[in-house]
Amino acid sequence: MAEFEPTIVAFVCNWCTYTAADLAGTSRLSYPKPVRLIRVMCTGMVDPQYILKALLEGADAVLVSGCHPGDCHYINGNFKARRRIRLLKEILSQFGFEPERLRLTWIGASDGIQFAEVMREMVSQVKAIGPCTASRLAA
Amino acid sequence: MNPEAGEILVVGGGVSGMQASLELAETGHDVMLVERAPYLGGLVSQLDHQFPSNHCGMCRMLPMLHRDSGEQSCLRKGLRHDRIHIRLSTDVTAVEGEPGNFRVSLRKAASCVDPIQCIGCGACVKVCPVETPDDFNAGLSMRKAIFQAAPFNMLNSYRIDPAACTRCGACVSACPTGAIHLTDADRGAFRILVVDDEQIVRDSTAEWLIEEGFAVEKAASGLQALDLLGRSSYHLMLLDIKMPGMDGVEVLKKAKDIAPGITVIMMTAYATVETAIEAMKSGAVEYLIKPFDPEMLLSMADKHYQAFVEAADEKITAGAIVLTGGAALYDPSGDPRNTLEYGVLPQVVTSLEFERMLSPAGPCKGLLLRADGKPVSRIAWIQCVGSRDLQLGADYCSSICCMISIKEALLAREVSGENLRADIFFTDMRVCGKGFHRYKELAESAGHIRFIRGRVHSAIPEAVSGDLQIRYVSLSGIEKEESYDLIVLAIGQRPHPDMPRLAERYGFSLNASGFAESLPFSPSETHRAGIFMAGSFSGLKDIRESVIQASAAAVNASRTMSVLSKSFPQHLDTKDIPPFPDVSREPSRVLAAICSCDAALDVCMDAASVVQRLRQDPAVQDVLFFNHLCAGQDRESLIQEIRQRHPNRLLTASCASCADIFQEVAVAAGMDPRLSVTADIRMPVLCAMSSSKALDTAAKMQQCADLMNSAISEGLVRVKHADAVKPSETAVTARALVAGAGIAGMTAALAIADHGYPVDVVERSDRVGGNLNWIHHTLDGHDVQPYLEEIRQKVESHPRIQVYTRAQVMGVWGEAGHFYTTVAGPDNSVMQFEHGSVILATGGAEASTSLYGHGTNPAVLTQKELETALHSDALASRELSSVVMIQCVGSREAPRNYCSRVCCQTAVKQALALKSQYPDVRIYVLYRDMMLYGFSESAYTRARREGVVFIPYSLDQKPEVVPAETGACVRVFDPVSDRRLEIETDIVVLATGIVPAFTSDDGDIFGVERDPDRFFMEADAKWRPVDAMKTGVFGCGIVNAPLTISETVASAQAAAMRALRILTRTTLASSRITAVVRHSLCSRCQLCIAACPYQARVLDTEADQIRVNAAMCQGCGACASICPNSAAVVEGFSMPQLFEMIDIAVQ
Amino acid sequence: MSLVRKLAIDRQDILGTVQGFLRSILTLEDIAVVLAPRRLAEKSVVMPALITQPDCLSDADPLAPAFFLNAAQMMSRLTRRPSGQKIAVVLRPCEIRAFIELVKFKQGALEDVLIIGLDCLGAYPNTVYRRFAAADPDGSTLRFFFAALSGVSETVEGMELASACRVCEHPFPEGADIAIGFMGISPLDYLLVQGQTPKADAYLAQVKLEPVAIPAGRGDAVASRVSSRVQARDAMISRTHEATGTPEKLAAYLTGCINCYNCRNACPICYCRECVFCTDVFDHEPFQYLQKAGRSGSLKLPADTVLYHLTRLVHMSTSCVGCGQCSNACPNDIPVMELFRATARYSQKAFEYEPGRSVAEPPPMSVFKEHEFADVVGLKGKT
Amino acid sequence: MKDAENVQLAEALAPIRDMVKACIQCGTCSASCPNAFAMADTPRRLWRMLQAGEVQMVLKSGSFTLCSACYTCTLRCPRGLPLTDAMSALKQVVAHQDALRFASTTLFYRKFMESVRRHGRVRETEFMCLYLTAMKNPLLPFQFAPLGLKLFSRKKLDFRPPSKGGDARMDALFQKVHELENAP
Repeated sequence: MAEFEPTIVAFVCNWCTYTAADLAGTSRLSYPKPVRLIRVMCTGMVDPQYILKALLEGADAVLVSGCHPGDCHYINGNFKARRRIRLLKEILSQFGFEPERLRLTWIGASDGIQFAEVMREMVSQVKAIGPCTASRLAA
Repeated sequence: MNPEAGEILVVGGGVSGMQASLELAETGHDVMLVERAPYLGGLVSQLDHQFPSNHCGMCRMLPMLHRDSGEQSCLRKGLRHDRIHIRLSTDVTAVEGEPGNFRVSLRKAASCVDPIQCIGCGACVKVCPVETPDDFNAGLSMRKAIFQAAPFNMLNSYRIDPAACTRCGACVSACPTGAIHLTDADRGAFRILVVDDEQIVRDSTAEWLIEEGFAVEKAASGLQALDLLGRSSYHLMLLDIKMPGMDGVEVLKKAKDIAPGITVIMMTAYATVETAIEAMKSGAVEYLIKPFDPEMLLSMADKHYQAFVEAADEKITAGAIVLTGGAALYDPSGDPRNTLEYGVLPQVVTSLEFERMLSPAGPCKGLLLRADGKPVSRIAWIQCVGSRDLQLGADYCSSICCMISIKEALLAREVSGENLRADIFFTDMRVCGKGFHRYKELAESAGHIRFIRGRVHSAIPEAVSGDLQIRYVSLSGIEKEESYDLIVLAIGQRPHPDMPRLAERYGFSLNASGFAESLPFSPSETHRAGIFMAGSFSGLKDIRESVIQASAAAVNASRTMSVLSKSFPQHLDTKDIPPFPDVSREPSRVLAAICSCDAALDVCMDAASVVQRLRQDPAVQDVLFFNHLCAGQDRESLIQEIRQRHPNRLLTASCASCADIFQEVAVAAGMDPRLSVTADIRMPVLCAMSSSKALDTAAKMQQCADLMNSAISEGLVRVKHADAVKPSETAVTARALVAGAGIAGMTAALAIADHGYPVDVVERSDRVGGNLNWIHHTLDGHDVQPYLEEIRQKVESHPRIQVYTRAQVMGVWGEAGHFYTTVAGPDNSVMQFEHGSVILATGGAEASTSLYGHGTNPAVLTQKELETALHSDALASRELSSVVMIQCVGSREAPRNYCSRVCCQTAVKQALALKSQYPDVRIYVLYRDMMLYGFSESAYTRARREGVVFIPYSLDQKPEVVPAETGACVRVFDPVSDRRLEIETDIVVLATGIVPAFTSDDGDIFGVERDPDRFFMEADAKWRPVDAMKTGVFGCGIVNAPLTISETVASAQAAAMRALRILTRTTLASSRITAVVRHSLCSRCQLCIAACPYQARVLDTEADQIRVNAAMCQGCGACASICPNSAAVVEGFSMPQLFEMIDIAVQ
Repeated sequence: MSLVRKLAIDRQDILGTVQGFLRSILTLEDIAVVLAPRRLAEKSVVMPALITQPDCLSDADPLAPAFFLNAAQMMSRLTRRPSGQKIAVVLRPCEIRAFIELVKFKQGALEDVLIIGLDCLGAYPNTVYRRFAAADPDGSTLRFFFAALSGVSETVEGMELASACRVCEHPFPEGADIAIGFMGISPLDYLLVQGQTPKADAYLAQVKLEPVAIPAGRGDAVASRVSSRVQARDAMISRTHEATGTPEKLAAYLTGCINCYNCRNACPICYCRECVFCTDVFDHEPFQYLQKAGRSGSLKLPADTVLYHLTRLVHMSTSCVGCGQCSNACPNDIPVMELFRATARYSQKAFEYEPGRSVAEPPPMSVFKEHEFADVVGLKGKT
Repeated sequence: MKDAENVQLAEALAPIRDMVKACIQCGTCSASCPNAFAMADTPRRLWRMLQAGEVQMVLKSGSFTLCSACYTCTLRCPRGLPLTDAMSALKQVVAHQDALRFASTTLFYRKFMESVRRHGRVRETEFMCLYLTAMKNPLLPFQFAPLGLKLFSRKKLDFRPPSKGGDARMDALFQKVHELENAP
């Protein structure tokens, strides 16, 4: 049987993390490519429904990543995102979703390395806990 | 406007250049932005983190109104704006003409790599044999001769460093797409044909030329030469006259028919000189008499090569020029003394190198390790390396190093942890900018960061531990030794080595230290009319100051154009957008056009699967493939296809940088450009190509195809849901309000009025001029009163400026572009106005004090009182034998915990004035840190030479002033002599600092918050220093922060520039990514109003609707995600769109 | 604490006494109307009614164990825009808390409202109540009252109270302007009337009532009822966790969901005019359904049921007051209340938020602090 | 101290004060000085005293006598001040002052030069005899005895009388210096 390749959906903010992802791409840092980037203007615009939908429809984990505190292009969108993630984590954990399945990180524009590292680490963490069964529930 | 000609030329693409360009572009000017490096951002692109957030925030420089005129992305990736033409790797080679009509030549350095062809696979880097220090990493790491210049650049294609490249050609053969052309570089691009029947002449001539780098081909006969000329092009032909068969003259004539532009030099023996001269009539330019020596030949070839290069230069005309070339940094290794052994000891680094070490994208990947691998746990920063050093001819302070060191210490703590010991060795901590003092206190309170007063001379490596040992004496004279893992040298500024040449080229003058000199009272103006400057060109500046000065330079450049042409900037939004058919009710019919970038992408594109994926969606009408969609035939045929097939939406898949072109294509084909989306399929290729080494080529190709497919599908989702809703608009009232008629208010008013817009200036007191009314001269010795008089007259006689004295702004309602303002005039009169933008310039005043007996002891004066006394002869009658000045009275400690920036300069100014009036007077200045930043340091040196005694005191041992029979007695502990001094003095002068004239009521009136020190709170300390959080309101002068006169002028001009960005538009319209409200769904819960960081949402109680000010909205989506039922929607990021994106992602 | 007053009970007729009190409120000069549960012509139904005629108050029955809808929704309709008139309203504690939440969401206003709350003995599920009241509608309320007041069990006459009421740890009207209490008063010959806000005091000053000390037994009665409820709640929560602790279990739990959205219609907190699930956002293209079915081999319809409930948990669990109307409304008897309360317990605790506690407390998602929840950020945290 | 004396001293020190007026008290000199450990007042403090016109304190301190004229401070001073020159100027002032406090220092110096003058180089034995005699302290020679013996054992001391002395070849030179020093 083929090795489990997790599907990771990453909502990345247009400013910092997206730049870091580009940087990771262009500076030849290898990171697992099954990671699917969805660019949003700000992590503060990530509706919890997006995360839920991703997890229910096939993502094995979701990453939300934006600018460091104080660095948000929109001043404080990242703080709002942090609260939302906090709530989602609370709710998801009630239903047995492992904490590894939802992550929030701050990755600055120059942090291509960190982006690649986060991706690698996330893939290995998710590999360890196995696929998310939620997507099969729709069947 | 001719797109080839920048209306205004900006030279230098650092922060200042970008800011100036953006300001000008946003007020309707076309800008040519020229940068010598292959990337924008200048020095700041090498620094990841800045005070005060210790992160970046550069993107906040981007326009917030009409955002679609530029690219909305991290500025480190690059800058794109409709009106900014960017020339990278380009130099200005010639400037002539006058304001309004400068003729400028631009020369682009060859990159040797075709950016379209390059897919970034990096095969070239692997084979390149040359290693050379990487400038971007301050030389801390090595790179190849073919390299990516900056890690962030948007396309980031490779380029060749001509200085390092050995022309071995390994990369050329390694490149899978044939993107590398080594011959492009320099002389290799100059093709010479040598025609001679004598082999020895032919060969040796060719050999000499080839050795010099020219591209040479040979022909043994006239016929062969003509054949070659018919097949390829040459720039120069060296043509022998006497040849068998066809002679040179005949060849010349025929050659001129085949290639009329070719330059021909005849080679002739002495006997046939006559013939050669004859040949000149047929179009030869010169002749060489054989035998000739190589020098002769080469100088002639070089002359024509230079002409060829110059002919290839881009020629533009510019009405005004803004110079933002920056400064160089001091290189300690270039100093023969180099006592700190920089460049010898690896543990000694410069502050710039340290920034690169901290950068995750830098050579150390953001980890701080010693050369021996041990973690760095002790770092010393040594200030003033190359600054304040008369032995190095540096009688100046570099202004920014103190803050950089504090920042670096804090960042190092983030990297190395709380236990890092960070020591900053300083002479004066010049934390005299806005918020600096608090930042320093933050660093102190964080613990482990020590500020040590002492200058460190040298470092001694310890053989065993590898530590660096330094020796210093404490202020009280105790000798101490400390060991460190790393020593960071806070290197100072140096003028760029090219400065003298630049000064000559542009006609500006240099100051004594070799930096560009500005006009008195106007830091952004050079001595040459029409040429302005910003940033570190006139001495190192931090980002805030650079941004302010760049805006000031921009307003002056723009004003030059307005005044010269008597016409004002074109309104940006007058350009007519033709009406497009309304397709909002039709189901989406998408035409997808996929470009292979000249076949560069063919290697990794799976066309069949692209078609299959797209066809799944019934919205896709057609899928077409092109080879070079962005230009020429393909571009035209796409237009034709659109016209024939009538799609209502266009999806193009290509390089992101072509997006603009396809918008134009859409318009040309009669489609609304808002219904055209470009999917970037270059980035996926870059990413896949660079993916893990474990993957084989086939797997990489597969990955590449997958990623491309995803990108195209995403693009499809975007375009399918794209909406051509007519943007909502606010009409702009083209009139400005300026509150305060001090120098800031008057300067701002003049800058706006000179652009043709009426300005109302409201002044509380009964006369204009503010603090300048009592200041007589500056530290530089410039007379203030004539200057004030000149400005006052200009303001009072300006037909577009109305000044209301004894008046006060009572209310400002409304929003950017349209404020309703109420002004209370004298005698209870009330005036109503409408304004497009509002500038707050209410200034500030010297703080009053009762400390040290001021108010009770007549011998105790404030600096302002001294200034008045000095000029009113009140002192003249007195004999002064001793004066004591006390700095920081009530300043830099709670509750006024900030530095007022100007007091130390004032003290030195007064001390020098007193010394010239009373040569024998003894003057003591009691200080905490002497804030003589920049070139004012030289005045400090002068004051010391004049014998003024400066005594440092600390907060826990403040001076005491005791009344005496005549004058007073000042007791102070002098740590240097380690004892208490008692100074009998005639007068005591207190520097009490500045308090802003800005009450909380004023804050409410203008909708502006106050900072912790009660000054105007700007939207962003660094990147938007004169903007209020509330769009359309600006603050300048000392209501914003304590400033000198010329700094005030710059900030006022900057505020005017910002205001003009609104006033120059007839309407403020929404951008593509803007939030809208679906009123039928909205429950008016108003969560979105609270969530909006830009106050762009209000509840319209009359209509019972949430209203979005589309111009103020930035599209961040905070509203959309807090709205439970997607009644708040961000265009381009609607929930159905995102859901489809997720579907694609999890497929 | 303001003055506590004594409302004497006339001949054991507690209901009549309450009606009398309401009448005295309605006759106050600036109270235009009283909104109170009223027994309707169909005697086994009790619904909120706007009463302007004092006479009509004789049908008011705030003590009936009937809870057909959460009247906070009605209060939202009555106060969303100013009417210019003052309304006195009798609400259950959970209705009060829901209304306070709605006020925070700008779906209502407290300014022109005088909230009267009573100690709450709970209510039957709708279908059960109709059976309970069928025989003797007029006497059923007091029958229930005395049985429930004395009984420790949550079962009266063999019929179980609504599950929400059995686990309700807030049976006292903390957020009311005027609180009417009866628990812990022995012998029960008067009711406690307590003004809990300055506004209430102003009105009560006009109603002639004797001051009284809070009887000694009340504190214990309150505490013991709360503690038994807390116990029941915690047991319910752990049962629910057991039943929903994995994605599979959750799906099984919700398997009967037909996307009728009754639960959200009945929910007093779900204030959206139109639920996002009813908008075009979920109006998928036919090919999308087919694509999805194609991908996984089978697609349960209606789709998005788990997403619906999880979304609703995100949207309102922090504000959930546990009134149980969702369960009441479910046609397929999904224990929705249990699911929501079990989740709400933790989502509310995460933000130290208690819905309905104070109108000054902003909903957790509408605010943030610069320094908080550092553990949520990064890949190390296990939360 | 009498005022007149103070004024005279201040005048004498004025040119030295000018040398160090531009000092910013950065402390580079003091951290660099190899003899700073032995000084009661570091060089930086001396400059500060000069700046503040505390002439008596400067003399009282006397730390400048410990300057070995290695020029390190001058080399390193970021203000480019002639610090070693200032030190030696201070020494000269006290030499002229003939102050009692500096008797031994100046005596040592004078006897040293006397020996040089006589022989064109210093003759240690003679020089020490001159110095010790002039110090008029009978116990002093004994303090130096151990050092003397050590030097003698290593043949560093020559007790023989100078073979030829007093040919006054150096006199003219010294005379000229004297004239220069006393020139107005």
